[in-house]
This record gives sequence, C-alpha cells and structure tokens, in this order.
Amino acid sequence: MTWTDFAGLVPVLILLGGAILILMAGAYRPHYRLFILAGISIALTACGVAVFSTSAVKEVSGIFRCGPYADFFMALWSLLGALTLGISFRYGEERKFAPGEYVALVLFSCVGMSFLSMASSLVGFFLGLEMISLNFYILTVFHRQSPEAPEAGMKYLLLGAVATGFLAFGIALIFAATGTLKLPEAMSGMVAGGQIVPLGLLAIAMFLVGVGFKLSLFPFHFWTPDVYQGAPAPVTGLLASGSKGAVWAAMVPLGAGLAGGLAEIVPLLKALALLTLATGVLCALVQDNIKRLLAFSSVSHMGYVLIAFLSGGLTGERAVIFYLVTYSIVVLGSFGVLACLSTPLGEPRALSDFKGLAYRSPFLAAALTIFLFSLAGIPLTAGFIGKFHIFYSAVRAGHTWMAIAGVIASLISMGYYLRLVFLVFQPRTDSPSPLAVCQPPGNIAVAFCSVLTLVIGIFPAPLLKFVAAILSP
Amino acid sequence: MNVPFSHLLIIAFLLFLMGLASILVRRNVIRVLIGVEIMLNAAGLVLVGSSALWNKVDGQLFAVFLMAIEAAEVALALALVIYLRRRKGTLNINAFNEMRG
Amino acid sequence: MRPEFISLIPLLPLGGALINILFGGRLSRRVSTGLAVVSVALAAFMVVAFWSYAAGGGTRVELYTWIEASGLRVPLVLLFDSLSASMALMVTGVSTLIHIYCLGYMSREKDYVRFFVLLNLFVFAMLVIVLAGDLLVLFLGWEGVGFCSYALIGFWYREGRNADAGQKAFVMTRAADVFLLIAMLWLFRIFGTFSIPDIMARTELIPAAAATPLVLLLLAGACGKSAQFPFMSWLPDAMAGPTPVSALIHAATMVTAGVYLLCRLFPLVMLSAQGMAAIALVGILTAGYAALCALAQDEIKRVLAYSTMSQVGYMFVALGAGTLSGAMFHLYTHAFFKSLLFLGAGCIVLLGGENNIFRMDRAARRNPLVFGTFLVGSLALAGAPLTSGFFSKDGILTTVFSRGSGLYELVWVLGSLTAFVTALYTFRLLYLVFGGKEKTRGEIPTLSFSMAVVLPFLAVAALFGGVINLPAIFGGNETLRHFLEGPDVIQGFVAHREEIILTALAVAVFAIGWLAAYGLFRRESALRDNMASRFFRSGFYIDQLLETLFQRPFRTLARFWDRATERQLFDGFFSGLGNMTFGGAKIVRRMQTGRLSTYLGSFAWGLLFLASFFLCCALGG
Amino acid sequence: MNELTFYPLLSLLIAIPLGGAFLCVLSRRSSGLCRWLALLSSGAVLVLAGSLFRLPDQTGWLLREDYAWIDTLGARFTLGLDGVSLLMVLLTALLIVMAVLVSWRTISEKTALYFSLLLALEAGLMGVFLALDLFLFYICWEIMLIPAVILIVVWGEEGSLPAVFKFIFFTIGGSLLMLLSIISLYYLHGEQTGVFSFSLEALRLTKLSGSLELWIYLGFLLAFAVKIPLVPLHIWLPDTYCKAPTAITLLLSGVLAKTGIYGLYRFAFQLCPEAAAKSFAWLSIVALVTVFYAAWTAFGQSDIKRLLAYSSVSHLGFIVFGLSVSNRTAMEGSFLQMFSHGITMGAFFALTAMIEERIGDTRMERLGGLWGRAPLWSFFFLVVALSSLGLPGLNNFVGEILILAGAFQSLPWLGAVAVPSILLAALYILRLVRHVLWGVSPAGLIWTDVGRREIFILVPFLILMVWVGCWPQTFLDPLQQVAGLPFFEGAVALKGGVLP
Repeated sequence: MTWTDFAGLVPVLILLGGAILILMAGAYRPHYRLFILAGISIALTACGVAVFSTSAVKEVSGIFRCGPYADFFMALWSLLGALTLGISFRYGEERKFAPGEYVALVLFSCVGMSFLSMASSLVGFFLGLEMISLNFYILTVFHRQSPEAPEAGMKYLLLGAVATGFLAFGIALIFAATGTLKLPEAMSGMVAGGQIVPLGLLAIAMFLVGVGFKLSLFPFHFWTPDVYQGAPAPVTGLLASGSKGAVWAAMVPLGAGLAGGLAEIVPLLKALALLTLATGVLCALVQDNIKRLLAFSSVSHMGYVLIAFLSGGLTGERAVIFYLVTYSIVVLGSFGVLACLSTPLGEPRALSDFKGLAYRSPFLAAALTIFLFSLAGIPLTAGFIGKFHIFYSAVRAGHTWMAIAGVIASLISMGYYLRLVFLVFQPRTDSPSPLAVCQPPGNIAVAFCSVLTLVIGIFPAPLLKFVAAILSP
Repeated sequence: MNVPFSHLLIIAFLLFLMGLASILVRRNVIRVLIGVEIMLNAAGLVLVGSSALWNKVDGQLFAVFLMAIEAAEVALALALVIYLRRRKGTLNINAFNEMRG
Repeated sequence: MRPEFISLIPLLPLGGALINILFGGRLSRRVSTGLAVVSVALAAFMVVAFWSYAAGGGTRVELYTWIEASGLRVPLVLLFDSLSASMALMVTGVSTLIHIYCLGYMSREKDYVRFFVLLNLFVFAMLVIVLAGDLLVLFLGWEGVGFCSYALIGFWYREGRNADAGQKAFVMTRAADVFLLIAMLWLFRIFGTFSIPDIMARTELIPAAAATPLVLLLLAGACGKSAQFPFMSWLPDAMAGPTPVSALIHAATMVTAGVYLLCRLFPLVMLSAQGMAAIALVGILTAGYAALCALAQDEIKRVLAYSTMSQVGYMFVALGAGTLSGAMFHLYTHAFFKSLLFLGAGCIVLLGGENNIFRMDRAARRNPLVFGTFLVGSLALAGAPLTSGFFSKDGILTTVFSRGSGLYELVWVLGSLTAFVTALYTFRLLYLVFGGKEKTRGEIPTLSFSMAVVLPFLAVAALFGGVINLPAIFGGNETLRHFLEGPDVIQGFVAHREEIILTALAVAVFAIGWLAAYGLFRRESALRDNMASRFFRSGFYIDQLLETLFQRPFRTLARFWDRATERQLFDGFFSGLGNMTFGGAKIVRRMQTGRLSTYLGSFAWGLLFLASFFLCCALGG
Repeated sequence: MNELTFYPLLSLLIAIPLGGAFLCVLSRRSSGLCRWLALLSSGAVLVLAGSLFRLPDQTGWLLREDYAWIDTLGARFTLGLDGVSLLMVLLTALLIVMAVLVSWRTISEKTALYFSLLLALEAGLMGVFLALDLFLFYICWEIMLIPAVILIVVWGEEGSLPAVFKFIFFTIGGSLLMLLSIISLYYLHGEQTGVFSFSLEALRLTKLSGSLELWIYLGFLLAFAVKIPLVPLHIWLPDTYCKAPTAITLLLSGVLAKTGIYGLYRFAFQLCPEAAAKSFAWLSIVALVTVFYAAWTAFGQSDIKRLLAYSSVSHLGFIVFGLSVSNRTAMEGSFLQMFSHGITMGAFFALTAMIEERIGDTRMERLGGLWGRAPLWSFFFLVVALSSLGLPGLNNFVGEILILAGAFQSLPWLGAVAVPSILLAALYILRLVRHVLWGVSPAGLIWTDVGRREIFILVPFLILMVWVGCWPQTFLDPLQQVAGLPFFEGAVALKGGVLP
C-alpha cells in the first residue's frame, strides 16, 4: 500500500477521519447542532472530493477498486449521509441523541456503504457489509426511550448475525471452490463449461441467503417492517436507501462476473423476484402504519431491482444503478418527511394522521406527494424513469412475463401510494392531526430530495449518461 | 496434508448445521448468539482449510477479519442483551412480538 | 324573382320562430302572435309567387353545402317541382288558416310564445320535408316535425299523460325512422348520393333483389309518420295536444308525410310489384282497422284520429295501386276536410265543455256556423256524393278495381267495406254530437272571431275540393293528375260503364252507411257497452299488446342490466379480483408473525428452497 | 408561411395552463384572484386554439415542433397538430373554460388548489392531443390522471374513494400494459435500425411479426378501451362520474374519454396497422355492443349523472364503431363526433351542475315540471337533449350520419344493425326530459332560473351545437388534413385488411 493508493480512498478517509474526530469531540463537548452541521460539512466535503477526484490507481490493496464507479458511489453515499444528518437536525435534538456518537455512526455507515460499493474482493464486500450492519445495529436502538427500539434492535441484530453467518459461509465456500476472493475471478471461477460447479451452487445459495437478508428479498425480508418501524425515522431512511443501494452497487459487478453462469440461476432469481414483489405489494396494501407501509414498499422495490438485475447486460446494470440511485433519494426523502412531521411525542404512525396534511404543511405534503408518485412510478418523477428502465431491461432480455408481473405489482401498489396521497389532500374534518407542523432545517434536505426527484424525472438524460459512463470503464 | 478436503467440508457443514439448529431451537438470545458463533466458526474452518488447499493466504486473512468482526458483533450483542434485559426483563426471543402483520 | 328565393318558403316560418325564441318574451302578445301568423301566410304567398318555377322538371335550388366529407356530400338543396309545389301550397295554406284559428284558440294561454314558436317550427320542418331535394335534408325536416309534434302533443306538460303521449309519438315514429334511415343509407350505398332527383333519374342502378326490401324499408319509415300498421297506436294518444295542433299535424300535414315520401320516391317504389302490394295491403288493413276503432270511440278527437289513420290508409292503398295523383288528391281533400273537422271539433269541445261525446253539452248545434261546417266536413269524410272526399276516395277505389288481380280485388272489397264503416262512424259522430238531449249548463262561451273565420274557408275547400282533380266522368279533366305529370303510369283500364257502376256503388255505400247509422245511433239508448265495443274502443288492445311485447320486457331488461350485469356480473367480477387481492394480502400478512423464531426459521426454509432448487437443476440438467 | 407558425404555439398550449396553475398556487391567499387567473389562462388557451383554425391548408402536419429532450433514450419533445388534434385541442380549451365557469361559485374553499389542478389537467390533455413522441405521450397520458383523481377525491361527493380507486386501477392498469407495448416497440425498432427512438413516424416503420404485433396492439387497445370505455371495461365509469364534482365529470366525459379514441386512432391503429385491420371486425362488434348495452342500461337509471354516464358510453361506443369500419367517411364522422359529443356532454353536465348547485343532488325523482319553473334553463336542457338524441340540424346528427353512411358503405349489415341506436338514444333521453321538464314539480322544489354567468356558459354550447349541426364544414374541413391516414390506409389495403 502506497500513498498513491490512499489517493483513491480520500473521500472515505475524510469521512472516517471526520467521524473519529467528532466521536472524540463528543466525549468532551457535545453540542448537537454544531456536530450535525460539522457532520454535514464533512459528508459534503467527502462528496465534493469524490466528485472531483481522479484517482491514478485502479485498485487499493486488492480489496477496493477505484475509478468512476467507486467515485460515484462514494459521492452518492456521502451525500445521503449529509441528507440523513440534515433530516435528523430537529429530530435528534428533540430526542436528545448523543451528538458525537450519532453523527459518527452515520458517517461510519457511509464509509461502510462506500467500501461495499467499491469492493473488488469478497473481503471488501464482507467488510463493507459488516461495517454497515454493525453501525445500524446501534443506530436502530439509538433512541433508547422509544417503545419499539428494543424489539427492533434485537430482531435486527439476531437476524443480521445469522445472515452474516450464511454470508461468511457462502464466501468461504466460494473460496473453497475457486481459490480466490478477487471479484471477477471468484465469480467466473465457479463457472465451468457454461455451468456452475456444484460447490459453487451451494456457495451461491448460502451467499444469496446472506445478501437476500440485506436486500430484504423474500423469504428473508421479515425483519424489514419491524426494524423500519422501530428505528428512528432518519436512520430508517438511511437504512432503506443507502444500505440496500450499496449492496446492489456491489452486486452489479458480481452479476457481471458470473456472466454465463448467471443464466443458470436466473429461474431462481425470477422466482425470488416474483415472490418478493408479491409479498411486498400485498403486505403494503393492508398496512396501516406508514413506516411499515414504506418497509413493505421497499421490499417490493427490491423485487423490481432484482428483475433488472437478473435481466443482466449493460441495460440491466444501468437499470439497477439508475433505480437504486433514484430510489435512495426518494426513500430518504420520504423518511425525511416523516422525521419532519415527528413531534417529541412520536413519529407519524397511522395513515389517517396524514389526512389534511396538504392544508397544514403544503410544502411537506407536496414533497411527500412527489415521493409517493415516484415510488408509484408516475411520470415526471424519477421513479417512472427507473421503472421504465427496469421494464425495458426485462423486455430486452426476453423476460416479458417478469415485466408483466412488474406491471401488475405496480398496479396494486397504486392502491397504497395513492391512498396516502389522497389522504394528504383530503380535508381534515375530525380531530386535529397529531403531526408536527413544518419546521425549516429538515426541510432543506427534503426539498433537495424532492427537487432532485422531479429534475431526474423530467431531465433524466444527464444521470443516465453518467450511469452509462461509470459502467463502461 | 493428511485430511482430505472433502472431510473438512463435511465437518464444516455439520458445524454449520449445528449452529443453524441451535438458532432454530433455542429461545434465549444468548444461546441463539452462540449458534451464530458456531456458524461463523464453520465458515472460518472452510476458509482456513481451503486456504491450505489452494495454497493461498487469502483465506486465512479472511478468517482473521472474520474473527475481528465476530468480536465486534459479540460486543454489540452483549450490550444489547443488557439493554433488553433492562427494558423488558426477559431474554426470550419470542417475548418481542409487538410489531407484526 | 330569383329562384334562390324559393328558400324563403321554409325560411320565413323559421325566421318567425327564431325571432319569437329570442325576443318572444319581450314583444307584446299581438306582435309575437302576429309575426307567427304573418310568417306562415307570407310563406303561402311565396309558394304562389313561385308557382311558375314548378312547371316542367321543376327548379332545384342549392343553398350551400351542408355536409361534405370524403365520399359524401350533402348540399342543402330544395326541389320545387309540381309535387312539392302543390304540397307546399296545401301545407302553407292550411297552416295559415290554422295559425289564424290558433289566435283565438290560444287567446287565454299564457305560454303562447312557446306554442307559436313550435307551430312555426313545425311549418318550417314540414316545408323542408316537402321541398327537400336531398334525402338527408328530407330527414332533417322529418325529424324536425317529429320533434315539433312531440313538443306540441305534450304542450300542456303539467299533465303527465300529455307528456307521455308526446313521448310515445316520438318513440314510435323514431322506431319507424330506423327503417327509413336504413333505406336512405342503402340508397346512398348504391348511388353515392342522397340527392332525390339523381336517385330517381337512375333507378335502374338498383339491383333487382334490392328493390323490394328497399320499398319495404321505405314503407316502414312512412308508416311511422303516417300512423299506419304497425306503428299506428301513437296517433289516438296524440290527441292530447291542443286541437289546432291535431288539425295541423295529426290530420292535415305530418301524418301525410309518409304518403308524400312514397310519392317523392315513387319511381323507386314502382320498381317492386311486391312492394306496392305490401303498401296497398298495409294501407287497407290500417284503413279497415282504424274505421272499426273509430266506430267505438267516445271522444270526439279520438274518432277523428282514427278516421285520419283510416283515410291515410286509403292514400297508401292508392300508392299501392299505383296512382300517385290519386294518393295526392286524397291527401289534399283529406287535409281540407279533416282539418275542418278538427277545427270544428275544437269549437264543439269549447262550446260543449267536454271532449267525451256522451257527456258533452250539445250546445254546438245552436251555432249554425260550427254545425254547418262540421256537417260539410263529415259529409266529405263519409264520402257523400259530389263532396271532395267522394271524388278522391272513389278515384282510389276505381283505380284499385282496375288493377284486377286477386290481391287488388280483395283490397277493393275491403276498401268498399271500409267506406261503409266510414260513413257509419261519421254519422254516428254527427248524431251523437248534434243529436240527443241538450244538457243545461251555465254560460256558453262564445267563439272568437279568428276561430270562426277560418271554418268557412275550409268548408268551401272540403266541399268543392274535388274540382282540382275532377274525373272525366263528371266532366273534369283530372287537372291534378296532369299537373303532377308524375310517373302515374299504372293505368288499369276501366270501361266507361264500369266506372258508372262503381260510382253508383260508392253512392250506395254512403247511403247504406248513413241509414245504418240512423238506425243504430239516433238514440243514445242504443249504445251498448259490450265486448266488441270495448275491443274496438281500445284499438284492438294494441297498446296492451305493445306493452306486453316490447315495453315491459324492455324495462325489465333495462333493470336487469343495471342490477344484474352491471352490479353483479361486471362489478362483481372486478371487485372480486380486488377482494381476492386483499384476501391474498391478509394471508401473506399472517406470515409476519412478529415472532423471532418464525423469522429465524425463514432462513432455514429459504436455504432449503434454494438448495432444493439447485438440486432440481442439477438433477434435471 | 403564416405568421402564426413562427411562434412555438403548440408548446404554448401546454405552457400557458401550466403557468396559470403556477400563478394560482402563488396567489392562494385570494380565491377571487385564482378564479380570474384560471379563467384568464384557460381563456387565453381557447383564443390560441381558436386562432389555429386560421392555419393555412397544407398536407401532413399543420404545425410541428421538435425539441431535444432525453437524448440517451431517444425521447424527444415532439408536438404536432393535424386536423383531429386541432378539433380536440379546441374542445379541450373550450371545456376547460366551461369547467372553470361551472365551478366559479361551487368551489369556495381551497380555490387555488382546485384551479391549479384544473389547469394542470388541461396541460396534460393538451400534451396527450399533441404529442408525437410516444414517451412524451405516455407521460402526458398518465400525468393527466393525477389532477383528475385529486380533484375527484377532494371535491367529489362523500365516499368517492372506492370509485376513484376503481377508476385508477382500470386506467393505470391499461396504461401500464400500453407502456409495455411502447417499450417492446421501442426495443424492436432500436434493434432493427440501430436508432433508438420514440418518434411515432419512426416506430410505425418497425417490422413486426404477426403475433408480436397483435400483442403490442392489444396493449395499446386495452389502455384506450378502458379510457373510452368499451364494455365491459366501462365499469369504473358510472361511479366515477357520479362521485366527481360535476365540473370534472364534464371534463371526464367531454375530453378525457376522447383521449382514448384519439389514442386508438393516432397510436394503436397507426403503429400496428395490420393487427388493427384484423381487429376491426371484433372491435366494431364490441363497439356496437357498447352502444346498445350502455344505452339500454341508461334507460334504467334514476340518477341524472348516472344516466348521462351511460349515455356517454353509448355515444363513445358509436364513435369507436365509426373508427373500426375502415371507411374514410365513417372515420371523419368519428372525428367530428368526438368534437360534437364533447360539446353535448359538456353542455349536459354543465346543466347537471346547475341542478346540483340548486338542489344538491341529481336524482330524477327530485325534479319535474321544470319548464314551468325555469323556462330558460329548460330550453337549454331540451336543446341539449335533442342534440344528444341526434336531431338533424344539431351537432350530433352530422357525425352520426357520416359514421352510419360510411359503415353502410363498407359493412352494410353491421351498419344496419347500428341504426337502431338512434331509437335507444331517443328512449332514454326522452325519459330524462320527461322526468325533468314535464309533469308536476315535486313539493318543496325551489328553483331559480339561470343567471347571467350560467347563460354565459350555456350560450356558447348552444351556438356550437347549431354551428356544427348546420355548418359542420368549419370543423370537417380541417379533417381533410389528417396526418397519417394515408399511411394507415395504405397498410390496411396492403394487407387486404378492408373488411368484406
């Protein structure tokens, strides 16, 4: 490892160093607002550096790769970190979050996401994933007085640990089968004569269980609603957007490495995608709690991404990355709205709490509407372009039935997204709403997300071009 | 190397399944965590063994990382156990079922 | 005058109507009603003024292109030839008189603007039918008179029955219009145009097989407006409208539109012998049916309505027998005497205070004008010798007789019998209305001048109308026939002696009818309410039949569609899908138990699923 | 060139309402200002749309605009105006103005949101009628739904949610399938030519195998058939029409339904001409079933809005029938009829809105004898009713006769079967008139005749009805410049697709 190697990791190092500094400073002079602002500026600095960095090296220590792909995701996750801190501004203060730890943990998890996305070896993959997980175990229970926190924390930790066990065993088997942990080779090594070797199949099964847990694919999705419900809204936002997005970002090269062998597991992935989609939309349809609804919706969205993923090819990869970028922004934004609407007494729970929101906080209502439209895939939002690409990749790969399944799922999903939108616009006649009125600091992040959602929805060309560029080195 | 690799794999599998079984059967948080540790150890075994098979150091390296992460996880888990015990007074995993549906 | 001004004939009444629509409420009563009358009178004057244009092949006036699309061009074209000119003259003339009558009749009506607007609109639409040189333009008028008839029958809309009667008239005529429209579309398919002269000039283009169906379709269309079998039952109900309306629309003009239509398209009709036989048959059946029904009616207007139906039946018979001029002749004479009868009936009802001939006050007989003119009209209707009705009806029967063949002989026999029944019911009406005891009642209203003044004019026309087509046997030269110059070509030969016998027979039928009526109906006590009279009075229960056959099933099915197919089948199916989704959702939701052991178990199940999948692949592949 | 063609008029047609909507949101403190803003901007669009009639005759597109948009996808912001879209644009512009006027007084709360949504709806509709790029079309197609449903949910009757969801599921279900068709077409075209594009002109050159074309066509067909709607996909419609605020019902039946027919012609038929030609036999039968079934069901209704909803379905079925008999006369008749139907239905629902404003609901048994109470209102009602039952001289007749004549030319039997629809229309319309205008008013009915604003709404409708009925040439002439028709006819003829 040389100094030039570090050059590729500068953004991550900024995050890391900043996080450590804040953690230490928190032990002496905790000041919530200051720390949050410091965290935001650290994250934004990292983001800026990532955007403008041009690393000379291709790989660091044989674990992380550098280049536009890595830079892009470092920038994205740093940005998400900054946004998460933004929406926690009032939320955490009201709940007396320990500032040093909170900011540091958020930044650490961004580091984890960055590592995961830039992993060029299964070691990096595992390290990144665990780094995210460990941070989120803590962040989930960060609001210790919350009645749901213990349950959510325990469920997440135990299930996460078991998933780690599967993942580790899977990686070990991959290593056993191929003798390497380097990414393209490890995957392509399992394919012999166009077929995956038996040990490889077992390895992939184990691996899929582990990854499926992180991505909340069926049947490993059970933790999702419970943890989403129990964790603080900003944390849930980051969990739903960044942690999943980073796993997908890491999966894309994996899938590409598997190349011909991918065809063999495509039927399995199709079945998983269908089941995931079905479970997500059906359960979301009958939810009455907004966070659980978003959780199941996130499950269904993972089904969509899986469709694009299994479709493969450049189109599929482009669809996956575009979708995860837009989805991250949207989902973080919607949890940002929830955070903004939280009072010291609690977060928004029942859907009926949202009734009449449009007339009390028009701005948040508009933002929420945009996010919900985007999740539903209604045009002029980023979600539509994302969904368009997913269906396009499916049709292109000949998986027309998957596209039709996606269409049906989208149709059912209108049921819950639009129900919420309607509630927002319906005049409230009965009791006063328990939701907070709109307050500025968090709004900036939410506004940013909503504007970005619209801009990408109307002018997706730059982002599409960029995604295409980072995929073809 | 006297032990054939397949034996090692079988042992590791058995170990993994034992861990899995203890996860499935046990109702106490700590015991479940022990099951997880067993699973991770199975992974470690495979890593070290195949490292020897392929004559590469990567596997051993990974095993070291694994141990580190295990340690971190356990530390967190024990902290959580204390927290749970304080809040709920029980460590039975099925006592935590308020969020469902 | 330039021929373009022919368009003023229909446009004048339209203008009168439009001015009254827009400003009627603000004008004084005198101005607005005067406008209505003057516009129609002017139209009548215009017809006379343009009379010379009708000579020869007539004049075609194209106003503008109404509709032009690819493959279809409909100019708004008027055809002013002998047929249309004479019809227009009759329509405008009778309309003018009736408009004048209405001035008095409607003098106490508050909603007179609407009345005169509709009346003017009706005249406009009727003139459009008459003058149309294009089938689609004709249809414009055709539907227009239908609407005016609807609105005028239900003029006193507060009474639900009146509105229902109007609705019935509209619906039944519309049902017949379906056939007319199909016929028109078919002609368009054959000729590529709706233009009447163009079509008539090239009737040879019509395939032989198409001629009969086309004529039958046209017949069905004509039957609707002319209240012929099977579309006749709306006419008696239409008497719910004001009496002048009945006189104008349901006696003189609109109901004869069907006859006029067939005359207009006579070259086409002549292509099919079967079609003509069907026309004659429909005509004679309706004539006989209506005459029988008229025999048992107890409302003066209903008697006249059935008699109208019966007389129009004669016109159909004439057409079926192939004499256009005979049909038109009867059309004109009928227009005179029937409008006279209706207007007289209007006076009688006004004086008698009651529409029912059994209950009404016989005050009318003390009014010599009403009595005299009504008597003249009745005589003409009954076919008293030397009245207009005598000549026209006799002419028709003679022509039918001359056709000779089996069917026409039957028609002739039935026609003569019907003539007998006609005389019978006419004199029944006379006896019942003017005979019997006079009830005492308070003050008898006086007839206004405008009502009284038109009666003599019409009476003269009814009495001497025969001169327009006096047959040679009476020293005439069949002026109308020569004027129409129509394709009135089917001329069975009738020997002079036979003709005298036929004429004598007609006189005899009239006389027997009178005598029979004298015997039967001179005394009120002779009236019996038996099954036959109930049967006739109800019009052979045709309304009940229609109700059972069409209306009730239609309504039942409408309800069925709404309740069963809409709500249960379609809605049920789609909400079933929705419920299925929700049901599935509730089942899937149950997996989310909230218990960690379930969640942990899912790892094992998932692994099992993946492993077995791979195992299957490995074994299968 | 005309000076009119110099400016980006088509974009303005979309931009003006959007700008108006934005201004409405900005001025949400004053509801009066919002109303006037909405009226002004929709009026400006109307003036602009009317001025488009002055465009010079030329073949192909009367106007066309093309801007780069999403170049990575090949989607462009392409707008085009031909005769059909001209009529539709005019209709939309007119009915939006009317909707603004109709809701002038009934909407007293949340005025800004209401009018901005209304204007957003107008922008979406304009986009649908003008888009020549399938991506753009799809976006407008879906986006116009959003303001409509929010308007229904917030200002509709109590308990409108189930109806709205039915509406959403049907329409979005259909349009998502259409999205798949668009994607497939886009992909196939890209594979064949190497040029990825959503342009209508480009995509219709795609070579498709028979079965594939059929599937793609079905996707389009379903989306449009739901919107029109054809039986049995109409099931969302009566409830939605009843629950929506009447101004929106006016738009739903006046304009939104037309988007389906327009799409059918502009996209489904032209992109898959052979499949379309094959489908004509079925389509025309389904259309006829729609005509009769809906008319018959309308007869059994007791609520005016519901009756009109079914009547609208029936008339729309007739328009589809005209499109599916593969005859140019009938096709032009259908286009004209789309316009006429919009006028008639617009007027009908404007009148219904006045009923609702006065007595709060639209059940027929609450009405009766209105001619005596409000002759002026009743006069308008009667004329509109007559127009609806196809009285010659009023607007609907012209389109109907063109459709019938054309249908009879190519398919005499089917044409003959279609004719009795005029009887059914008379049946339910006369029943409606009987219950509303004639008879005796029920006790306690308080009714004032139309005011100045209402006359201002109704008179343009009346003028247009007579105009179309007596001088239809104004509206038929632009239809000579129907873009894409020659192509479509050529493809159909090539396949021998003209039906026996």
